Amino acid sequence: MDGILALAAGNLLSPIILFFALGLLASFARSDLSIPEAIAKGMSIYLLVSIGFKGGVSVSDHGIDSTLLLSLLAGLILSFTIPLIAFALLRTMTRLDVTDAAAVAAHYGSISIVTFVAATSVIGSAGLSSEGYMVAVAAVMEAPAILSALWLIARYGKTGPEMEEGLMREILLNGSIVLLVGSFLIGWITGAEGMDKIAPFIVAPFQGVLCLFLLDMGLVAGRGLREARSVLTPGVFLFGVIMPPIGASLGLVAGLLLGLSTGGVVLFMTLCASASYIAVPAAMRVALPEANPSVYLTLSLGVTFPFNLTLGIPLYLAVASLVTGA
Amino acid sequence: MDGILALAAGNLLSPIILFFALGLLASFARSDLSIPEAIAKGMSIYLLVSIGFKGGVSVSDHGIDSTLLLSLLAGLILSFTIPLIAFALLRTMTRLDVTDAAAVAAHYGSISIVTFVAATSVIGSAGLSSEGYMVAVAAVMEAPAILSALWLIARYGKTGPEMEEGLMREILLNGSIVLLVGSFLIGWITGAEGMDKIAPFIVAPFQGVLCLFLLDMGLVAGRGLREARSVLTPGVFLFGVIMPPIGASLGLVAGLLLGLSTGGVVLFMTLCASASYIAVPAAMRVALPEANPSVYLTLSLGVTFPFNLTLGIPLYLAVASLVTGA
Amino acid sequence: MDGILALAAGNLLSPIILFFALGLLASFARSDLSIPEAIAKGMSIYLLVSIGFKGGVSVSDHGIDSTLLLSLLAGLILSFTIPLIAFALLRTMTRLDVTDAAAVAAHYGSISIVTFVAATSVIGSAGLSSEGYMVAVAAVMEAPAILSALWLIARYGKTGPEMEEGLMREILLNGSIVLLVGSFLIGWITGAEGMDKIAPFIVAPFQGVLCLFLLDMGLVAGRGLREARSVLTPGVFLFGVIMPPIGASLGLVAGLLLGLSTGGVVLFMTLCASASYIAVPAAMRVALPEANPSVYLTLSLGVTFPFNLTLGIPLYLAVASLVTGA
Amino acid sequence: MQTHKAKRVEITIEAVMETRLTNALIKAGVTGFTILPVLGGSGRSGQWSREGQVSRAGGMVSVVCIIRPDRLDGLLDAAFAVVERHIGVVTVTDCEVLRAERF
Amino acid sequence: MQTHKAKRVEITIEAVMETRLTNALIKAGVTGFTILPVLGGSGRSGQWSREGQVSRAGGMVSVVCIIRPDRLDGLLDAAFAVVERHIGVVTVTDCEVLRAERF
Amino acid sequence: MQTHKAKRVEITIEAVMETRLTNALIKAGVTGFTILPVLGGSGRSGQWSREGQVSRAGGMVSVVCIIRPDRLDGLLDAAFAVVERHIGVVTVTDCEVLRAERF
Ligand SMILES: Nc1ncnc2c1ncn2[C@@H]1O[C@H](COP(=O)(O)O)[C@@H](O)[C@H]1O
Ligand SMILES: Nc1ncnc2c1ncn2[C@@H]1O[C@H](COP(=O)(O)O)[C@@H](O)[C@H]1O
Ligand SMILES: Nc1ncnc2c1ncn2[C@@H]1O[C@H](COP(=O)(O)O)[C@@H](O)[C@H]1O
Ligand code: NA
Ligand code: NA
Ligand code: NA
Repeated sequence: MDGILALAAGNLLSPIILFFALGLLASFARSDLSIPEAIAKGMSIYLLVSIGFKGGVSVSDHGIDSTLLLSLLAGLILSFTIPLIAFALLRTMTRLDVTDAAAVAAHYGSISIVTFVAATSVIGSAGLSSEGYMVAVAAVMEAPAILSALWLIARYGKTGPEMEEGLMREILLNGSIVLLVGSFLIGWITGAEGMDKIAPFIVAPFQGVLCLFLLDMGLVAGRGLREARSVLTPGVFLFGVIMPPIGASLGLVAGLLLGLSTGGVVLFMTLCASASYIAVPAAMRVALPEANPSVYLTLSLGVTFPFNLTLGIPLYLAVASLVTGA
Repeated sequence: MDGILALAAGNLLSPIILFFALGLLASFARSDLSIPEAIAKGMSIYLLVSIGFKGGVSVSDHGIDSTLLLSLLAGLILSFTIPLIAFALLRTMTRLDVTDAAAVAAHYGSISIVTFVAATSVIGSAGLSSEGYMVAVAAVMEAPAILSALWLIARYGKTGPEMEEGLMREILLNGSIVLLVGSFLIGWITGAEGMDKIAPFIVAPFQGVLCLFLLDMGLVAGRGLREARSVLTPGVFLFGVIMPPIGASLGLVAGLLLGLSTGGVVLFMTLCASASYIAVPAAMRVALPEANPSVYLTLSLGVTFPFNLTLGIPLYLAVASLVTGA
Repeated sequence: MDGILALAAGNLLSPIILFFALGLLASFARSDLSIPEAIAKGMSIYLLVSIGFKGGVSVSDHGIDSTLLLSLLAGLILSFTIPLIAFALLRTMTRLDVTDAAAVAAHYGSISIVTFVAATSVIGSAGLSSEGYMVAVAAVMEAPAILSALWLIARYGKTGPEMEEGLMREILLNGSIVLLVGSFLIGWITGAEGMDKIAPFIVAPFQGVLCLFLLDMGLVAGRGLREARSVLTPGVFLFGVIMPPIGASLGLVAGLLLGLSTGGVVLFMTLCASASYIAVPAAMRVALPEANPSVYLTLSLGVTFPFNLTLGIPLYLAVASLVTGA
Repeated sequence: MQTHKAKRVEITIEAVMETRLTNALIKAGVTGFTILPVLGGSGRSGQWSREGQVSRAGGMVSVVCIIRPDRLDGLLDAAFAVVERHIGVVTVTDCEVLRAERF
Repeated sequence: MQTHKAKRVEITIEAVMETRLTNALIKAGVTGFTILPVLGGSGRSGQWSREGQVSRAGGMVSVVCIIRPDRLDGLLDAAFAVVERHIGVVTVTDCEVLRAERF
Repeated sequence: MQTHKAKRVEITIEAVMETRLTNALIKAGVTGFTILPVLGGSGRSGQWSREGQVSRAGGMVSVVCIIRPDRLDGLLDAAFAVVERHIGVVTVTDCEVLRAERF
């Protein structure tokens, strides 16, 4: 337990978290500091390629676990299910209408890849490793939640969602899924030999790029919080910190049933606990234009993301260690 | 021969090619994946500086070969000549008019620096090295082909090309030539000592950046192919895969006459086989605005570039090895 | 002395300087070479984070020197004072009016972080080290000079400066100060452990990125010189090369009084000798819109920056070594 | 120099809707448009900026169509069908063009 | 399709003044504007370009407001107070808008 | 607020022709213009986008000139000479400007 507390404290003082805090503070203080959009996108592409590729290489090293397919299935089911829980909770805890509640719910069924990366970092520091294919699980969990949200609207809403032909393909083929899955496959195919060639680019600078990316996320989250304070009613805020542990519990159960390693369980918990802020918001703007973006973006990026980054991940690690006896 | 086949297969499954394929597929599937223009340009600058600098350092290490000047001269002559062959072939094989045929021809006399880099990679994997000044040969071959195209138009076309004063300076001083030559000279001047300082930036991440750049080229090539399918008549397509080996044969003869190393011969073949997609298209838009850009861009980036990347380079390596007995 | 001359010569042929020269030449020759704005900004962010972080780690390694606070104070005072000297000189040597003279003066009281980095590089090559907190001194010296300039206008000018409420906060919280100070603190907090994690990003590629950044500065400086030749009267130009040694002398005295290491003295001299080209120009556009930007930008970026880079820094190193007997 | 009357339609719309809008325009027979980037803005749904953003949500583009006056109504109908449920601004300005045969 | 008369005001101003201008507009009751990036330009104070720049000095943005004709004067007064001592260009064009209730 | 009649000329032209156009404008006595970036577009020569591009070919920019009405013809002649053989669009709109002495 002491080790865990030390880890949690160490986590809070890691460069990653401190750069996020710097961005948040700079934004609150209305500094003109900003990262160009192209650079932010470039870093995001780099991070996706890097973790996809590393996951693929790891699978190529260790072979496919018999649980790979089951894990993908579990991820799929959880991504479909979590929005339903989130929706029920939101309708109880907050005054959000059906549209806003469904839109928020979609975000929590989907995942945040940066939170996933931060968790990988933390379990690494704790000397644990994890199944390489968790990256594929992450990819699989990106989109289904969107469908659940649309179903919720169709079921409980007044006006239906805008279900045009193109939308489903657009969701499944959005840039982050393609990059993650594509790099995963390339890593799998090229294996250790491919890794040797590009490790100085893909592995070595990773933590540093992550710091800059989190600086940017802090800046963007801070701007969002500053401008959307009004939507953060106590109920909404509370949801943002209660939902992650709920999701994590589901991930814990799934991870244990699947027999994942302790590290793998932590990652599964983190995936379930995290909320999307890239793919789902874009899908919501197309399918649910009436939903208020400041609500879901502020919750996801301004509340749940920092919660997971600072308290959530160490908590999930502590619980998973306790339960698996690692 | 077996070794060559294995190399060709290995080449097809290298990260570089797979990332290009990923871009192509993503684009065909109409994914919204895209690389910001600024990032693509930044990577292109990085690659040019890196290969220029490495070439210069290599020349500073090994001293100037007596064949340096002769190689430059050979490059110059080939860049002037190849468009004439390409033009004749195009007028025979396709229905392109004089303007379009001349514009396409200019691209094949010039070079693609990324194809050159990929070839460097392949000969490296085969345990061969090459003359550092091949980078300078590449730079020398960028522009002359443009003049040949303009001469073809003036000779065979109805309306002349737009030969304003500024154009020639603009072509010779275009960004990629300046970067390539400038970095080459800086590498030459600063030598091994300069290399020590910047190797972690210039050398280590090179292959990784190249992967991302090829992802981008796949995306752009795919978009081009999708939108310009109609211009790709069988004749035009055939030209795109027949012209590279023809160019490569000329490069082979030149390389042998010059007495280059096997690796050097492969690079010379690759330069002659490759087609420009940066400098020449821009020059064509100025000087031959009537030429249809989808024809030359689709051919160069959508047909010849992937051909060289996948089949061409291993073929040139096989032939050069056979002939030089390496 | 011989060693110093060799160092100066070596400095002139270092990749950094040569890339700056390449940019300058490309720009004079009107090449279309350019670095996208987003990439230039990205590199600038990278450099600021890197030097801030390294400074912080160094302070965490060596503990706080008792002279830290005194050095900050000295920096503050010098940044306030130098503009007054610069202003007097400008009014004597040139025909600039009060507004232009005050605006230029502000630039010389502030600092150029890239000049600082180049000096760090040079003292490193000379086998010297320096106090890590010099980065904090640099941050402290960014803004005060702006206030001095506004005071000069209020005192000697016809129309007062535009002193709105927001301006002071904007100046103190401008992006480069926030990044520099923030990364310094993060480096301090996370220390060697944090450094281990991100060194492959923060340290290894630093010199290479610096080369590209100087290429960009050469391009921008060259464009400025080309377009603003007319403002560079002999008096103005002379000021641009005389003011740096004057500032450096003040820095020398301060550094000696503070008892800094030889390397630290060189850095202090460089800070005093260098002129801002990022934060101060922006502040001047807000507060002194009547001042002619081509005067201060051309002087700072086109004259003083290259002077310090090529001759100034080796000179300051020679003098500091002589005086401290290193 | 000979100029001809035309309409300049400018549609500022969310980036995620760009392809939907341009597809609708093409379907409605619009043969030319130009897409301008937008850095930020403000409206009833608050202030926004592209700085540091990685998601395509929360960004807009501006689609400019120059069109013969008699084709305006078709264009507006097509555009409106896409914009209807979404935030965005549609303006129409009178203008003159060179080379009318192009429109 | 039903359109309504409005004014399109375009203010090209230095990037460092952007927030000051938009704050002044908001204060003057302007409820919507869109900010377009500007690559470069030329004027009495010379030619400039954003290429390779890292400072916010020496760059401009274009702020576009669509506004009901009766609110134009308030907007222009507010804008002019900010622009007055600074370089920049203010133009006003007549236009028609869809969905007038938005303005 | 006192405004003055002016013309707003917007020339959308290939990026490779930008300097040629602005040089021609300056030669024709045009003293001010602003260059806007363009992300993509569509016309008779097909659809294009700047995304991921590294070549300057296949990209456009938009050059905006505000000009006194009596100088319009000179500007259009100069612009047309450059645009003539190239793809691109030239539009002219009536507008009002503040600070007429600047034009
Ligand atoms: N009156 C206006 N003038 C210019 N742009 C506007 C105006 N109203 C809205 N916009 C743009 O349209 C976006 C969405 O507007 P809204 O739906 O009012 O939030 C804003 O963020 C602006 O970019
Ligand atoms: N007549 C004009 N038309 C369009 N833009 C202009 C005009 N005059 C000035 N500008 C823009 O405003 C900036 C500053 O103008 P100036 O104050 O004349 O130097 C220029 O760099 C252009 O971007
Ligand atoms: N009617 C139009 N409205 C707006 N932009 C246009 C129009 N026609 C052409 N353009 C722009 O000009 C470019 C070249 O047009 P074109 O020569 O018709 O291929 C297009 O890609 C668009 O960016
Ligand atoms: Na989740
Ligand atoms: Na060739
Ligand atoms: Na100084």
